[in-house]
Amino acid sequence: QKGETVRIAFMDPLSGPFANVGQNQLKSWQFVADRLSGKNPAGVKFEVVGFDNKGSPQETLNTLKAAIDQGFRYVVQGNGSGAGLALEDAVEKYNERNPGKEMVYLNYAAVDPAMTNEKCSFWHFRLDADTSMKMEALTSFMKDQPQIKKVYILGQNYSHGQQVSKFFKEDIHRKRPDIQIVGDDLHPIGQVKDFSPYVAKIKQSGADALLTGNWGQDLTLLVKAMNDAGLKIPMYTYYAGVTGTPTALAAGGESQVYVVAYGHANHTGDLAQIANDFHKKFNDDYYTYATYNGINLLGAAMAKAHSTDPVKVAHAMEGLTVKSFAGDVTMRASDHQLQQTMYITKWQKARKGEYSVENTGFTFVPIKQMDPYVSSTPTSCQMKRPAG
Amino acid sequence: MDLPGAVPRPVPEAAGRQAYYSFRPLNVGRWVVWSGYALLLLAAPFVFTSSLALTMLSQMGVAIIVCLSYNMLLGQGGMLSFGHAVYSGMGSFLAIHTLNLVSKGQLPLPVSLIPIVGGIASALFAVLFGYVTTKKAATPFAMITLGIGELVWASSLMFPEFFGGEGGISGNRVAGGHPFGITFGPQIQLYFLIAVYTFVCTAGMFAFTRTPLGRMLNAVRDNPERVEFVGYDTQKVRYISFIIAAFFAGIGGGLAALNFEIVTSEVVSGYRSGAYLLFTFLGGATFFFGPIIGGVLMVLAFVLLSEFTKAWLLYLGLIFLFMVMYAPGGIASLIMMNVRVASFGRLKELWVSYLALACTAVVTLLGAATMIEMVYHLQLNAALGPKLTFLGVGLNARGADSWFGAVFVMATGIGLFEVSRRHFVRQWGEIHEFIAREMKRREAL
Amino acid sequence: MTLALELKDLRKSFGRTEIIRGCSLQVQAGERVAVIGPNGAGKSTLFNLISGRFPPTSGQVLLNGQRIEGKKPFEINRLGLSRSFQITNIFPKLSVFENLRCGVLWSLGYKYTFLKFLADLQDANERAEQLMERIRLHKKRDVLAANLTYAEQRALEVGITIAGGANVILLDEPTAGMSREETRRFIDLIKEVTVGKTLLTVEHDMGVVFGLADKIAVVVYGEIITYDTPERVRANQKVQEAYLGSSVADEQAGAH
Amino acid sequence: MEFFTISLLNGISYGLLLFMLSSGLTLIFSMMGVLNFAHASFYMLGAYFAYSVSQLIGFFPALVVAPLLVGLIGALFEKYALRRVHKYGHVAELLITFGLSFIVLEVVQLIWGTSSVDYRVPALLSGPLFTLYGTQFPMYRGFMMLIALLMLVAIWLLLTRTRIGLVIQAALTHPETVEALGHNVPRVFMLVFGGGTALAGLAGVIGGNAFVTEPGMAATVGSVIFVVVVVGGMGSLAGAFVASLAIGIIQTFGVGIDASLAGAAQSVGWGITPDTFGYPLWKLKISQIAPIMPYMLLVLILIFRPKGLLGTREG
Amino acid sequence: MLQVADLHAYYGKSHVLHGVEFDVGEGEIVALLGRNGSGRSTTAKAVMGMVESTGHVHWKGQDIVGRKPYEIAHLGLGYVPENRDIFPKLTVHQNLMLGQKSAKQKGRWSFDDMYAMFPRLKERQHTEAGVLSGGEQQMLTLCRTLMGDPDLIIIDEPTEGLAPKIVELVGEYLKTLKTRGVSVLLIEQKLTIAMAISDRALVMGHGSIVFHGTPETLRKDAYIRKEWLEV
Ligand SMILES: Nc1ncnc2c1ncn2[C@@H]1O[C@H](COP(=O)(O)OP(=O)(O)OP(=O)(O)O)[C@@H](O)[C@H]1O
Ligand SMILES: Nc1ncnc2c1ncn2[C@@H]1O[C@H](COP(=O)(O)OP(=O)(O)OP(=O)(O)O)[C@@H](O)[C@H]1O
Ligand SMILES: CC(C)C[C@H](N)C(=O)O
Ligand SMILES: [Mg+2]
Ligand SMILES: [Mg+2]
Repeated sequence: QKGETVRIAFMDPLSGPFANVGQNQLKSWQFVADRLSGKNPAGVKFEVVGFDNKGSPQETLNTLKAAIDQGFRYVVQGNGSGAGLALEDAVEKYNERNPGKEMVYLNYAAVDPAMTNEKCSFWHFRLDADTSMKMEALTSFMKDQPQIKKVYILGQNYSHGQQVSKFFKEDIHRKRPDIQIVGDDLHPIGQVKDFSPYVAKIKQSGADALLTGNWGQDLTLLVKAMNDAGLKIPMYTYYAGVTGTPTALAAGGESQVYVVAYGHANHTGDLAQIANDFHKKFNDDYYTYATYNGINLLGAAMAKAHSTDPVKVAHAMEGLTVKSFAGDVTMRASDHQLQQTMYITKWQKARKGEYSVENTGFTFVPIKQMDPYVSSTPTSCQMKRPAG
Repeated sequence: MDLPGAVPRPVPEAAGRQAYYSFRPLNVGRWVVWSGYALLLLAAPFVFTSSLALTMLSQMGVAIIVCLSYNMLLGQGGMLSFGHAVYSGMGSFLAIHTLNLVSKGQLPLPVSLIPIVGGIASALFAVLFGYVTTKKAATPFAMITLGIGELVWASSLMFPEFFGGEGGISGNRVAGGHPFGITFGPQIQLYFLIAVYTFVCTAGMFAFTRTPLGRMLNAVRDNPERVEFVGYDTQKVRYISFIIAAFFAGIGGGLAALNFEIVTSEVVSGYRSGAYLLFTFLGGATFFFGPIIGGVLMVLAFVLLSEFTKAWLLYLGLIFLFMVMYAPGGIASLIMMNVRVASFGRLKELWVSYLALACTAVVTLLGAATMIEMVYHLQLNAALGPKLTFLGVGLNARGADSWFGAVFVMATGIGLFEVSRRHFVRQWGEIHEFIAREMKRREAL
Repeated sequence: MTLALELKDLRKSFGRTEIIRGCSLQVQAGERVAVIGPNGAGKSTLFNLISGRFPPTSGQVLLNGQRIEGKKPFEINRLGLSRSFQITNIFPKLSVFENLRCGVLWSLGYKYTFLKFLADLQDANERAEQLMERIRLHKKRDVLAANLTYAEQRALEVGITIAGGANVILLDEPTAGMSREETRRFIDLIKEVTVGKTLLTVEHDMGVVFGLADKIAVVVYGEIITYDTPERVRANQKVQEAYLGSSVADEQAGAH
Repeated sequence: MEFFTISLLNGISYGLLLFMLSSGLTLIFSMMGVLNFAHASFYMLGAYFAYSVSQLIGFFPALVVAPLLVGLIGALFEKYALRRVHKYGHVAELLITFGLSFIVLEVVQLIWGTSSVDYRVPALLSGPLFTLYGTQFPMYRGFMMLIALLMLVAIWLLLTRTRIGLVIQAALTHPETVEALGHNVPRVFMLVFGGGTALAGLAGVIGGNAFVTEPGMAATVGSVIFVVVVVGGMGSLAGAFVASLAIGIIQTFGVGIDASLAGAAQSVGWGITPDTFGYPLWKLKISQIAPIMPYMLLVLILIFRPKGLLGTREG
Repeated sequence: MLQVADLHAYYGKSHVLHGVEFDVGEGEIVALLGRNGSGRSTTAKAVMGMVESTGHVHWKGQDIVGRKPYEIAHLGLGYVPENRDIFPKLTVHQNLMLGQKSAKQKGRWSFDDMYAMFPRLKERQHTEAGVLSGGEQQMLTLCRTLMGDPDLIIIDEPTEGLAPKIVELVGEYLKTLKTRGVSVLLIEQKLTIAMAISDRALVMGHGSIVFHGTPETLRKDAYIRKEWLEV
């Protein structure tokens, strides 16, 4: 086991519209794998190889077959729940039909709660926090903001946006029943060029806070439109940190944007070192901190299992606790969802010594840190474990 | 195989004329071609055995069916659709829902028949949408398909209840009874199911070109106005053909659903529709078998080319550009031109030229590709150092020698290619003059 | 004798201009009628109205006693009226044989079927084959229509028109662009293939007109100013003024 | 009233933006009959060029230089590629522009990277133009509207004061005859295509910083601009203008309407519950589908008035 | 004015003209006769630079072989194509406008002259040319070319599809062109009119000139007529 090389197949878009994110994340995995090779408890080396799934669920199944042919037993994926769900389902079926050749799937960013609830699988482990957990964290923060009285929800009309709206309403009703929901709008994803009508509507509703699960252009255009119209209310978001978005946000000027995430741009210690070296090497930001937890988790599990065999490692990962960049994290056995610290960060001009995100001169500063239990949500998963 | 739109054949002997238009199932040429096709479908999985190859072969079968069905519209009916994925995709969704009913034991239907359900479902959608779509031809037709395509795609994300949201709908094809121990679990079993469907559908669509409606569809493409004056309602011709095309597309979609066991909204996307259009054209819309080539290429391009190089979209774009400019009839037309030369017994003179053309083209491509790869490397992986390997050769993307080498290789390639091209053009022209003379001579007989 | 075609005060305006100003005409079954008149008089328009290409503004068209005005071209065709076009209008990418077969199919009842092979339709194939011989294109059976010479395309145009077996045939300048000699042969061909049918034809070649027609209708400015036998039309003063002019026409007419 | 005024303003300015995006397409489509699928790619190129050029010599020079560069590329593309496939018909022309859009996308990513670039509105034009009921109307938006109107005037002059339009239309059917009458047809085609793409480039210069300059920007405007051209009526500049405004206004007001079929049914006494068949469809609010209303409009227009709003011909 | 010598023309590989030789003087009407397919239209196209050709075409002293059609047109040659290539989507008036080489050009002919010649065209001024009757289209092409103010006009079968009376009118009109100093190369099928108005006649057969003389000599030359004109 010591000195063995564990090969990991990375499957995310490396070409096409989401290539920027995928390329960055591939580099993040490779960088961290390189760094922690040999230096993990199991003493194994890690090698991460990229497969281009073009963001498409069907192509993901092709790349999975390609990876299987090339002898990979571990796959990581995160960019998009569509591909993630397809992969989870395919790995499950493949393992069932091909005993002895099992694959393990580490999910570092696909956040559809279904993956650890009704569609959960023994072979799937999520390193990110799902939409419902982030919402728990976000609402826990918002409930302590007395100035928030009227919230407007705007989202992309697909599962993620619909879930954000649903979870917010449930959680906030529980935590701050006095908060009024003055608007709950969904728009088709990627179709809106001009958000000013929405801004006008938000303004008319008298909202004092905006909640959105939007990402990519749908987020940056929304922020721009709000700036343009001079509507200065805080925005609570999920995905302001994804590659490209900070640059676009910065181009639009200062705005009140809050992000919920399991990490932020200004960590100290090992992770800060990684981020700095990464930036030096690639002139790009390291923001997929889950890669760090992922490699650590694998290393620890392999040490515990005394093997790199996916079945044994999967069993070993269940309930395993490792040290992360922000305290301990635990892979919950019941649904394979990592329990970890959550942060609320705010987008603002970087002061001296703070990390300038995408060289924009802006940064995400943590304004609230929450222990893992805060964001923990129950699961409906009925895990079917193979004997072993 | 005598295909619609093929080069005019010489007039047959007077004695043979009577038999000429009567159906001859034992027409030797046709028999050979069709059995070759069947054999190819059968033998493929024994040649390419990896699991990736198997799933690719399966996808090729599906792509062949869908591209052929698309060509019923484009090639045979002159209807440029930007929304064909709506029909293959709807077939997929209905098929996967049906599969899930079968899994739950609520529907006693053998899994092997589910693609037909997909086909029927698509046809029903076409009855609905097609009615408005086929009211018009030409550009208005194209634009309506674009609009409907966008609408369906947008809805596919909005209605998770039917389309399954981001995760789509998944199913398990190991369901229902298992006659003869066929579970369709192993990919190879499914492949053979797809192969059978592919063969039958190809035959079916070919047969369609030989029916009165199929012929009137060609006539509508060529001159819709005149069609009205020989007693046909052009709208109806388009409408019925549209439904039939959707039926086959739906079968393809149903097979895809069985193959992937998951259907997500991407199957109805405009991007998909665009791919069908591009590859049908690339394969060759003017010949019946063109889309078969197109379907195979489509899977190769999406699955293999992208693994081979990050620049695949650039290559794809360039290939299209050059194909449209220099071979607008697609690959099929290139093949048929050579078949024509061969039928006059002059093909063998050309092989030296072809070899020269191929070699010099490869050299040119090598040079160009090396440069493209170096540029991509600089852009994407500069941080990993300027070194890269391309086709086993170590290159330095910042080194003058690598660039010089690449430019040199490409320039040499271009030069030699031009020389052999000129030679070839002369030869080709000469042969065609010969063929023209020969045809005149035979006609005069 | 029965009336094959009857027009009752037919009118057509495009925008504000009235192009056809009340035409009435009665054509007996089996008659050959030539329609002549100055350029832009409305001859082609009249054909367009009869064949359903445009709906008339007012008036009636009766085919074998049945009113057909305002019907779609394919409906009129199915009732037994077929036409050719002044500007060649064929299926360029289909072979000669296929062009003719397209003309034959509906009348033999094959309609929109996709459950039968064309090759098995003995009757349709034989009909198309015979027709091809009659219009003397059998040597070009499998040549694409686009590759035919002009005269051959004109012949095909007429071939498609008569293929469906319609008994009222409208030909719009069938010989336009042909040489004298070709014209002569072509007229013989038309006579031959339309035996027993009702024929309306537009022509400028007076030789053709006087050689072919049983009756002549002269259209001037959207009105039928005379409808009579060739001899009497030729003698008609008004026709000479409006249309024939002086010497040229006589000479042309005499050329045959 | 307040909401109405602001929405109307938003609708008009969005409509003008749409017109800016599609004016070049209208020009090319109406004159040459080419469905230029790479139009949005030229728009993207305009934005990227403007980004680079404005870093060197400032925004306002870039406003001139970038469209010219884009127009040059367009003209070269016409000369060396599009012209060759003209004889194969519209499908081939369309496909070659399709191919081009792939190439442009990749090349843009090669040169400027896969992320968005920091292309900002110049300081001179940022900030509000005026404030209405407490809502600011940004100066840059005003600038955008102005440019759109200038484009309209420019094309209109081109079409009415020159015979380029006539030459092109005539050349579509009988290019040789037009040449024999003494017109340099190839050059006119090149000018029109170059001009159309330059307009796309100009839209890119303006749109690039108003929105986001990133490789995905072409895809996001890709098909809606076709809607404008078709709804307006193929070949009609005025139609495209009217269609842009109509779409802008409809869409903007659509966002403000929260009515749904379920609500309508309720008001006539039908109870729609989550168990009703097709509930997701019933509960869909107009505001949710506002951004895809252009496509509905497209389909409806083509069915009921295939000539488009002000068009004179079908196809 | 126009001198053609040893002119060869090709459609791709097929060689259609084999050394055509003739000339047209100032203010002359020359008829080019011949059977279908003899190469008359091709000769016209070759002069206009519309087909691939070699040899010599001298126009006002310049050799114009290999020039582009629009350059040749600018030198003062006008061409009326045989198959009524009117621009169907443009109005009658717009069609005429395109005949002018530039918007400002002032020539011998004005729109009014044209409308006076064929009043039908004036009536239909603002109609799309595509819906004109066949004969009206023929008139339009003739006028369109005249608008370009050519010094020599090559007319390919102008009387095709025209009513007999109009045919006569066209003949008259060609004669008045001549009086205004315009030369005419008239390609015709109908001997009568060609013979009536032309100064000289050429007969073409299989891609070369087989007869050259006055209409009278041609009328008398039964052999040429039988061999090359009638069938
Ligand atoms: N769709 C239309 N819109 C407007 N005017 C039209 C239309 N169709 C025909 N016309 C006009 O109607 C008149 C008659 O045209 P028509 O084609 O019937 O003449 P014709 O008698 O066939 O002449 P020719 O012998 O020259 O072919 C012409 O002046 C023509 O311009
Ligand atoms: N585009 C073409 N491609 C190939 N061959 C052609 C083409 N146009 C004409 N030809 C051939 O060139 C020869 C001369 O044709 P041309 O048109 O010059 O004859 P013409 O004397 O004008 O006869 P017509 O009475 O038919 O107008 C003919 O044999 C014809 O088949
Ligand atoms: C691109 C990412 C921001 C997408 C996100 N991970 C999702 O699940 O939707
Ligand atoms: Mg007519
Ligand atoms: Mg000719």
